Amino acid sequence: MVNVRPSLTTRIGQLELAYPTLMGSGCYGTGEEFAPFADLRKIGAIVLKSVTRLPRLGNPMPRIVHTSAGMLNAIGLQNPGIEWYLERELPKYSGRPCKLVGSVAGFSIDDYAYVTQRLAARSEIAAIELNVSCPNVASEGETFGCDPGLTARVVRAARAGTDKTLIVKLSPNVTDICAVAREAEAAGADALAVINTVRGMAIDVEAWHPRLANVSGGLSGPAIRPVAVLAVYEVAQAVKIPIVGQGGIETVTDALEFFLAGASAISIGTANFTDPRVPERIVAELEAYLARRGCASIDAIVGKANVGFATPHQYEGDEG
Amino acid sequence: MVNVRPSLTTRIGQLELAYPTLMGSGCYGTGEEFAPFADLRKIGAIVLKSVTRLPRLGNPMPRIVHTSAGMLNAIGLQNPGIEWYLERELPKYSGRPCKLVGSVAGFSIDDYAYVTQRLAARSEIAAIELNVSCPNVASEGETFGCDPGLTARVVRAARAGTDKTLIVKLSPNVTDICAVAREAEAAGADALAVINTVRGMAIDVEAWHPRLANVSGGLSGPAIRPVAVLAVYEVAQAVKIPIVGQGGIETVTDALEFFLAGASAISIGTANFTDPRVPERIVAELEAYLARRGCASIDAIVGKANVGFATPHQYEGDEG
Amino acid sequence: MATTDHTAAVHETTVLERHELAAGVIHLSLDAPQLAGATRPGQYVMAIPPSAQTAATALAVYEAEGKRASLLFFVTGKRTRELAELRCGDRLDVVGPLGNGFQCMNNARDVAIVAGGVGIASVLLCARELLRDGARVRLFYGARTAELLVEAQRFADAGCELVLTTDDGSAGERGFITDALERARKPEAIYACGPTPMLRTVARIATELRIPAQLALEETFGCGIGGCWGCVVPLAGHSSQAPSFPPAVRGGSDVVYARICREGPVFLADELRW
Amino acid sequence: MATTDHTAAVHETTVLERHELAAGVIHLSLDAPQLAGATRPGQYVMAIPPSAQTAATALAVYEAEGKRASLLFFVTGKRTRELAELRCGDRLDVVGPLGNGFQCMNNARDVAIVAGGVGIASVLLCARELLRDGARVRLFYGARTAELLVEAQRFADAGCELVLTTDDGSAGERGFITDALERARKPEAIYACGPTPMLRTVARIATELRIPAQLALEETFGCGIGGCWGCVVPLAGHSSQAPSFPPAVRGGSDVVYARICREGPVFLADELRW
Ligand SMILES: Cc1cc2nc3c(=O)[nH]c(=O)nc-3n(C[C@H](O)[C@H](O)[C@H](O)COP(=O)(O)OP(=O)(O)OC[C@H]3O[C@@H](n4cnc5c(N)ncnc54)[C@H](O)[C@@H]3O)c2cc1C
Ligand SMILES: Cc1cc2nc3c(=O)[nH]c(=O)nc-3n(C[C@H](O)[C@H](O)[C@H](O)COP(=O)(O)OP(=O)(O)OC[C@H]3O[C@@H](n4cnc5c(N)ncnc54)[C@H](O)[C@@H]3O)c2cc1C
Ligand SMILES: Cc1cc2nc3c(=O)[nH]c(=O)nc-3n(C[C@H](O)[C@H](O)[C@H](O)COP(=O)(O)O)c2cc1C
Ligand SMILES: Cc1cc2nc3c(=O)[nH]c(=O)nc-3n(C[C@H](O)[C@H](O)[C@H](O)COP(=O)(O)O)c2cc1C
Ligand code: FES
Ligand code: FES
Repeated sequence: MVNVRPSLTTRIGQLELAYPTLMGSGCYGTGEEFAPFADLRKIGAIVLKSVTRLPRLGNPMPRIVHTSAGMLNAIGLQNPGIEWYLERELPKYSGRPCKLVGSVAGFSIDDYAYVTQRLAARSEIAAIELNVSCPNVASEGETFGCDPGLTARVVRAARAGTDKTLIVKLSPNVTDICAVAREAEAAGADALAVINTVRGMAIDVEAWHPRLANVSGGLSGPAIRPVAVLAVYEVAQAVKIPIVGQGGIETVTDALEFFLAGASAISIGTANFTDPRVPERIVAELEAYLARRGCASIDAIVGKANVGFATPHQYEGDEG
Repeated sequence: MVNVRPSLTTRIGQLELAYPTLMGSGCYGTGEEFAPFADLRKIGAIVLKSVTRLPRLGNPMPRIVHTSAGMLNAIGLQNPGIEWYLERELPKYSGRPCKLVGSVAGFSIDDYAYVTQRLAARSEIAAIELNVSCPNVASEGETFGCDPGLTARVVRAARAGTDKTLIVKLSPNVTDICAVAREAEAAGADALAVINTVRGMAIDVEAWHPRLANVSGGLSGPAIRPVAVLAVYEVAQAVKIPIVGQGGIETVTDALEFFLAGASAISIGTANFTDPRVPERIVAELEAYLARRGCASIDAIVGKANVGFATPHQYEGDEG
Repeated sequence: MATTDHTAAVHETTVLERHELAAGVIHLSLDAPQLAGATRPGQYVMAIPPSAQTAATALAVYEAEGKRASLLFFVTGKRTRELAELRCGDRLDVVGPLGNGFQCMNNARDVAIVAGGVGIASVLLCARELLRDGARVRLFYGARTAELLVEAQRFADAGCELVLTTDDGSAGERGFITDALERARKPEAIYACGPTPMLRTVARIATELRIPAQLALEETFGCGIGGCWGCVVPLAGHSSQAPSFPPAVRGGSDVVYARICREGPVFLADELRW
Repeated sequence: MATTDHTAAVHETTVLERHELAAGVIHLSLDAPQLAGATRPGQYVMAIPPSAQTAATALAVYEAEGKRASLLFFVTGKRTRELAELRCGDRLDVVGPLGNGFQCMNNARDVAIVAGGVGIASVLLCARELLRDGARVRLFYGARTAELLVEAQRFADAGCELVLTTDDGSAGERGFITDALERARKPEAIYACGPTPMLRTVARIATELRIPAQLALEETFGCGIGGCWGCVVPLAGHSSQAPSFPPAVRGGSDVVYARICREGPVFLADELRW
């Protein structure tokens, strides 16, 4: 046992965080909405809602459907566009007691380059997350994140526009997430966010049509946690840069799965819709866990479950 | 309103089913295990556990982990191999009051061809399902189903060995499931089973190792339903052959989502572990639903929710 | 409408009473003095699922008096089913009061309140406040069938005149409540809550009658507090309730998507651009 | 062991009594006459989650007498938490009795029952049957801490001699129950249920003492009735309990994976090939 209080500080590239918890893009507004119910000082960073070059009204309603242990969303990247955002929104966010990460979405390489450069230039923004994996804007949005080569081009273009920490958010809707991860790393990403939502849909069985106006949406929440933990586990073996693990984290046990799989920090999205006290509770319980296990810091457990321990007994070949 | 009892019979290729419900491969044993608790006469067909050319002991324990609204399994295709199976197992199954579908797994094109031909030759077997999508046998098992070209080769090889109905079971763990579906259709598949389990894992946060001996496993149950419904919806637009929809079906509402998305039949797996009365309940409630909606048969609702109805209002281009 | 002040908080409440008013219609009274004290008509809470199940549920505060705040809800899915299983003495955490409620302080002396189904839960506080201010209040209340016309008596006791309809004619007039509204004497103002199709009709009627209408919208929420943009409705670009957002041009006029949970849930009918 | 007859069925039962024996340890008595009548020692049920939550939970039948069958369980996760919320009068459907139980009819006059933690739930019926047959029964019962040594008195009342241990020494001797077993007088036979590491030690002790041991295994189940092969344990290829399966050669001898739920859950220690 260590007697000093375990340290929860962590680093993602040059981004220094007092707590290893980020609030997921699109799930925590600007922070202000949650401030009456959650202590923003106990949060590592808020990843702001993704912003695009031009304004977007987003998808029509319904945008949200609740499913078993999860929810589908198809917001469609509603945002006022980068100019309005820089002029009228961002100034309001200064003075937040936690770091702010800007999130950039786009429909061309040039979009990503332009918006990243404009956003990263602002002092309110501590780091940039590239959302190359939004499943809710027809095919274009996710095309980038589903193609290793395109991902690399987006990352290089964005990298050219800033020295701030660049986090690339990966899509789980691919055959081989590690291939995309490796390209993003090689192209200059400082960190990876793993994973964005999983594509899904729900149908209204009385009205006989999809329940989301956008037909399909992104599945988040506890339902996708096993998918996300595996993605972190595999990506952590494929790259050397740090990982921000996310997908269905609701409790300290969930959070620990991600750290043990290889994430250096975690992101909490949908769980804030269940209970705004979740982030603070997880941080307190992480601290207690580390103390109980005699760990001086959160770093001490990162990736600690990431070894194959199975020795399968098979008749045929060596398949596990 | 129709006054006659709605018909639940359906056809999958040449396979005629009294009920549009199959019991998922690996989830319903040989049927005998469930017979004390479920009326097998009220079931369309049982898809038997996948069989391989050589015997397989399967993975070490633990093989199962329960997750939020789902479960992970990594059985590892435990089976006695085709020779033993044909000689000692299959004879026991004759006299089942429902159809039996044989499931074939393999590690080479030749495996699939050989086992399909041997199995399909047996009178107990009404149709063959090709499991090209088992996520629990290291990389080999799923490689076939994740590659459209390999899938086509497996299907052609199996097709050459039998005239019985050939169902190809697709993996959701791909970037583009429709590409695989189209290849399977072109190669001679009579129907598609959509979807097999989604890859995932869970970690023991006290012992610091994966909870499954095989590290990763296949996620099934309600958690994956939105993913499965979308896969059926998209595949139904890509191919003309019938689809057996599956993934998290537990209630009649769940089942209806799949029919409305475009499935001609459904398969029930994990829900049998929740309550063995589920298949009979779903059939009764399907009948009541069709009667209430004035439908003479289950065919009348297949694909009825499969139209885009969203007219998104965007600033940029035409992204949804 | 009435703008948010910052009394919203997470309240750890205890169930005082639970009544099943009809099959699947639950009335839960909570020991929640701070919530009861802070709530204004038309506001709601996000009820945190006792077993952490994905998302909290938006529910109107039905009554708020002394230490007691109550919820009235229909069991429609997993989350309301779970809330329906609460028993006296059980704990329920809620976030609230949330949203901008009805603006009841106007000068109309003859008002109509229109409630469809569970929309009834959002209008009791509003009715009481209007009556207290001396207005004559007619409640137009419609439901599918007689037994779902819950709590009508409570409104009558409070002093409302009742006009009831059911889809099947099992109580009140047969038909939609908006039909009854159209046939009735013209009110000076309307306050309404119910399913979106009903509210659209109310909006049309109000436009035709050239009277103001305040509509409390209900859609599936994500966060319920303005963080996710999952609950929008198009407003006229000039609306005083529009969020900071560059208006889009649609059908020749300016439109902005506002968050129902944050900018609403109560909107002026003539500023909606459905 | 004792082979399955086909009395297993789905039973719709009602909760008669509910007691929390210690924090997170629940004893539920069910009105389940047919189940109670059919159950033999070492059998279990699959308890269907009241709110359909993925998979039923395997629980030993703790008591079975008259119209009453009871369950004794620890709250370890979502499913047991849900079962713990049941109250008197609530309905609980269970499938059972399942599995091949203990074979108690042997001629041993001085037997040891070894229970670790919640393993205690699987051995009460066995103890009663052995006592009824005139055997002298010593219960070796270990738990983490004193308050988790639930129900010890009931075994004493039934006529067992008790040897208790706790990991922390808060009751009985400090240490593992298998240590106490090793120090004790040699029994003629052992019946055991508990965590796998404990059962492995019991198996080793039985081998060393050259006495028969029957072990009731508990692992995470899928279906619980033999349909999914999610719950296997390696058996000697020659075992009478081995399923129809071509044996694999491992470490020089034949091995077959048997299903704990179907071929077990009780296995002869010397046929296990862990
Ligand atoms: C501001 C506000 C205030 C509200 N106040 C109240 C109130 O006071 N009382 C009240 O009862 N409600 C109120 N509501 C509505 C309530 O929040 C919703 O009904 C909530 O979604 C219930 O959650 P649920 O999980 O029980 O149902 P959900 O699972 O979210 O289901 C909601 C609806 O979807 C339907 N559905 C589910 N699956 C399918 C399917 N596959 N096909 C077709 N339909 C399906 C259900 O039948 C149900 O009608 C309010 C909402 C808002 C926004
Ligand atoms: C034949 C048989 C008879 C049984 N009889 C009884 C009985 O009589 N009484 C009884 O109490 N039990 C009994 N069991 C055990 C019981 O079935 C299991 O404990 C069951 O899994 C409980 O389900 P759960 O959903 O509550 O817990 P689960 O969610 O299945 O969790 C099981 C275990 O996993 C742990 N866990 C969950 N998530 C994580 C994580 N992320 N990291 C690390 N650990 C984690 C939990 O802490 C818990 O210890 C029996 C089992 C069998 C096979
Ligand atoms: C309503 C909603 C809106 C989201 N919007 C965005 C977004 O704009 N950009 C982005 O990168 N991710 C977005 N996400 C994804 C989340 O940031 C997160 O990666 C994902 O939901 C998985 O985590 P969770 O299960 O904790 O929510 C959104 C998720 C939700 C639920
Ligand atoms: C324990 C278990 C074993 C399975 N074994 C097989 C198998 O051998 N072959 C196969 O094609 N699918 C197998 N599956 C997949 C199921 O047949 C089904 O496609 C999947 O679980 C999704 O449906 P569900 O959510 O209804 O279970 C298995 C699933 C489970 C849970
Ligand atoms: S529900 Fe999240 S913004 Fe309204
Ligand atoms: S749990 Fe399914 S075979 Fe034992």
